[in-house]
Amino acid sequence: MAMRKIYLDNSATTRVDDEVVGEMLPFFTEQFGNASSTHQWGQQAKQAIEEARNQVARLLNGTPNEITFVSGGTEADNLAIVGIAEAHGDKGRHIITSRIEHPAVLATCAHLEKEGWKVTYLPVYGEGIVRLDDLRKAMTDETVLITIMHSNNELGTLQPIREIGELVREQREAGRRHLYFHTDAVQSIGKVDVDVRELGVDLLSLTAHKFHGPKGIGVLYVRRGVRISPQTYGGHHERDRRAGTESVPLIAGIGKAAELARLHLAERSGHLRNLRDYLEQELFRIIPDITRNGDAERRLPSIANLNFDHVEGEGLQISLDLKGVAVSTGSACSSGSTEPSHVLVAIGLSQDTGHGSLRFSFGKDNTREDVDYVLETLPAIVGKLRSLSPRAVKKSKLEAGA
Amino acid sequence: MAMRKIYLDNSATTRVDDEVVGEMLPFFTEQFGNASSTHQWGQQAKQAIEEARNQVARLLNGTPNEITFVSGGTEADNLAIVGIAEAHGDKGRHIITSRIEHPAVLATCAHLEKEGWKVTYLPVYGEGIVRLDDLRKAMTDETVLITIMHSNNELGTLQPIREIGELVREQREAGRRHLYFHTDAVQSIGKVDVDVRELGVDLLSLTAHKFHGPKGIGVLYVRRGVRISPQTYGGHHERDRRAGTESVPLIAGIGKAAELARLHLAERSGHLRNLRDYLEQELFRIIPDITRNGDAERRLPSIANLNFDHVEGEGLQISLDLKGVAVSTGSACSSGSTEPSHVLVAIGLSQDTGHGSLRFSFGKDNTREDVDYVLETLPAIVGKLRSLSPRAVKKSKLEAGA
Amino acid sequence: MYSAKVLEHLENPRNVGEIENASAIGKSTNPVCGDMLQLYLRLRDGRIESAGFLVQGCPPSIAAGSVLTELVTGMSVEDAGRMAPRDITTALESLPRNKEHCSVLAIDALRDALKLTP
Amino acid sequence: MYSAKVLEHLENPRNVGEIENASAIGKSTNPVCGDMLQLYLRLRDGRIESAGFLVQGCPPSIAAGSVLTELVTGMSVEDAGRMAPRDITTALESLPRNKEHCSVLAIDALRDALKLTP
Ligand SMILES: Cc1ncc(COP(=O)(O)O)c(C=O)c1O
Ligand SMILES: Cc1ncc(COP(=O)(O)O)c(C=O)c1O
Ligand code: FES
Ligand code: FES
Repeated sequence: MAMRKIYLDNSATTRVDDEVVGEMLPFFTEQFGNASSTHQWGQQAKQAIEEARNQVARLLNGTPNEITFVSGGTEADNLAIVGIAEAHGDKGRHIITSRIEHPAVLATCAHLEKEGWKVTYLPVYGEGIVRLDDLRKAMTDETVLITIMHSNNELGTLQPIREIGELVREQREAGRRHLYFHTDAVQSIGKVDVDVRELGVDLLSLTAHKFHGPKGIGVLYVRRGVRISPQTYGGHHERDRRAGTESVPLIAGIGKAAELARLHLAERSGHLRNLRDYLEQELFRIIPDITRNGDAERRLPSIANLNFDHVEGEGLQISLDLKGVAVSTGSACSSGSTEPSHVLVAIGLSQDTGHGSLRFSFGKDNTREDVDYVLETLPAIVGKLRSLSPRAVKKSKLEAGA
Repeated sequence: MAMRKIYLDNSATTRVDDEVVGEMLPFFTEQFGNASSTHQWGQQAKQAIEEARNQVARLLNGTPNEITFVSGGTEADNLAIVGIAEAHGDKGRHIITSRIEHPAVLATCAHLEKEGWKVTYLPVYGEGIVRLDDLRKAMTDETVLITIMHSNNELGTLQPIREIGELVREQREAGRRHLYFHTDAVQSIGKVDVDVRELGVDLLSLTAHKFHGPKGIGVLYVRRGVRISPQTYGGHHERDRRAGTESVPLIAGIGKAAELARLHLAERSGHLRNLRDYLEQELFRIIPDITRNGDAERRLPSIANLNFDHVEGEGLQISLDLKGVAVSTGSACSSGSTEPSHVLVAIGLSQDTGHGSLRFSFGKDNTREDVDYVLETLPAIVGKLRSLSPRAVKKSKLEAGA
Repeated sequence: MYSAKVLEHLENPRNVGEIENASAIGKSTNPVCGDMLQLYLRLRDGRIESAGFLVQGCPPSIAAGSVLTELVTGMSVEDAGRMAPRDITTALESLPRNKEHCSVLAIDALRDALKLTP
Repeated sequence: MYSAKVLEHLENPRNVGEIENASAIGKSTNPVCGDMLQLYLRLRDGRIESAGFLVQGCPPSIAAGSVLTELVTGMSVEDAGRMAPRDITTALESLPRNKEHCSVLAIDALRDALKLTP
């Protein structure tokens, strides 16, 4: 069998769509103006940016002036959290988040803790989902910001954002005027519907490279009327929210990617679910001692996070890589570390079992043949690594003896 | 005469080199991995980043681990200034800069002033250049950072960076250990030699889009051993100096642009100077009442900033735009404002004369024919606007009477 | 950024210059931007027979002066006295928000010429 | 990231499993990452006649165990007692900086088997 190349790590990043590349290209060499310039080159650039802003607004069901372009999901999360903290810290200094947020949120919260903020990290239990009751109990008159991700990047678990949005609305009506709600929707875009009005969020982060757009461009949605403190100082770009010459090609790219994500949502979502469910079903059938991490229902259609008893995830991942298959253990950000992922620890996996987890994440370009190849390849790999494992060997001896 | 399109606003931004585009393209659709991933897609991405880091290090005569990729010149300036301020503010809270810095520096300093820092803004006199004596006098035991641009974006004037570097070295040896020196070299790259060792700087900013690379990517050079506080929180990218998934295509692009800038420096620099000098010489010959803004010698080869008495720069600029020629009044960042540029005010132009200035900025793709077209077009435009101008009319009447 | 009309007046300003034997002269200056406009009118039988202008200012102020001279030519002094910045903006199709004050510059000169309080 | 040698041992680990009639058994665990390695040796006339290993750990720890069994087979017990983590790293060409401790895991098991203080 010839060596294939199969990319099943679409939660880490995705291939840029050819249509998106086509949209970007003219802005490198033809319409290369600076959007702040008043001549024709500048005006072309500006127009491209405003068109992209419209496309993103439509994807989210927001309005164009609620869209701020930034350099990616990390900057969007930072700007949302520190931007609210600085603008409204006089009303209280408490933030509520969860234990399974992305490092872009957790490290920002940790930074604010050093500056005297109090941060509550909500538990997520075995299912990997925060509970409204916990959130309700955590809220105080000091709470200025709730930041809970729309879906988790390792497990794919969907958080109850709409319900939290309602709770926030109630609290505001009950007098807690200075309560803001941010969600990191980086993983959800293009996989499930994300509608800022329906969710009732004040701020929302996304990044193009997770939905077939380019790396280096993201968006912070800020609901009309919500004030944040800018975190970069310079020219008057992005209505004074984010200084720096706009990357016109990348912005044109995220605009196009947003349009495609909106137009093809149902179809892509169904395709991802089919592939993911097929993989899980067959793996459960042919490899013993596998468990699923996180809730089986309330999750993205694109992610399967599975635990293989008695083996180490990295050995599986590298062995698959040698067969041409890209998957990940934990998130890309924490790779190279020897600690199990904070997300797997949060759902109660021990250091030992947490190390045996793999994340398969599907993208629109994957096929059923890709899954078939994994199904042919993976059992032998698991078998080999288990034959090395003291615990697995002991277990199989016991079973043979029984 | 057919309408031509002539771009003479290369200090605002430049056309991306075709070779640079070629270098970026594979990273959108083929080698599209996340550099943090441990599989082959990730390793390819990582390798591309390290190669680009080498290319930039070579351009600056630094080492690769002194290079941090950021989203542009504005972020580089912000990170340098706030990064030093936060890391070393316990040693003193005084910054020295100049009156003609880019808004990315000035607005950041203004932000720190609000947080209790003292900032000295050095004057630049008619020549548009800071004086060492003023700097020497401004330094105190409280001074933690000197940030002076390498060349000014409106006038092109070169600041005495090497001399300041020496002064800083002397001061350090004399006991002022916590004095750091940053320069914004955004405008200089590709036009004059920029060598961090020779200049004696601790930090240096640059951005790709000013030297035929893409918008949205820049570099902060940080000398080995200099500690700065990161300004974004998240994953462990860029040796913990700048969190966020790296934009591999843009980084490959800035690497290539840096290599080309290094290889073609002498040739491009000579070409720019020829065109610029030809334009100035001829304009001075054929249009009366023009003056040059800033020093005639100590400046970039690429910029001509000229003042046309009794007319308004915007009228000139828009009229040229209607003839297909892109130039600017002031910097792109401040366009649309009715105030004369802070740089022209700093060199002593009155509000009135300051409004009559145009910046022509050349790039490697400009030709002698471009200049000829301007020489054919501009006199009639100036003549028409002067025929409208009360002061110019009065003056010519007086002259006719004399 | 600017309307086609503004650009057209910038390229071909009408009625440029002082008028010989002007019956009324008006001046205005905007202290913020420093732009200034001078308007010359020749009046006969309560009508504006001809108009001329000079300006040192931004493109909208040039277009405003130019279009003003067109508008007022042939107009009764009384009607001219009722003109407002809006009329200039409309005649120019539109002005960017931060350039609306340029139409005021032209109207101020007109009112000054007609000795009306601005 | 990993050397070709590490990857090769990961794909084809040598001497996998317990050894029948092992004369010495060594175990080691790294408390930080939780990885553990077991080494089985059959000794005869002061030499290591054969070796086997089991491991639950990262790729370098698998490669380290595998290459260790190769290296020590045929070696005198005395020479084996002098082996150090460096020998493993060298035999594997190289290890990433943050994975150098995985070679220690293998040597610790060897020293445990030979009853040397680690
Ligand atoms: C949930 C989540 N938030 C934020 C980010 C950070 O976005 P970016 O990679 O654009 O910095 C990521 C991915 O890296 C993510 O998965
Ligand atoms: C001198 C100078 N510094 C900083 C910048 C900002 O760089 P960027 O446009 O990449 O944000 C510019 C140009 O815009 C500049 O000319
Ligand atoms: S900018 Fe002042 S009149 Fe136009
Ligand atoms: S990571 Fe612990 S032994 Fe390799």
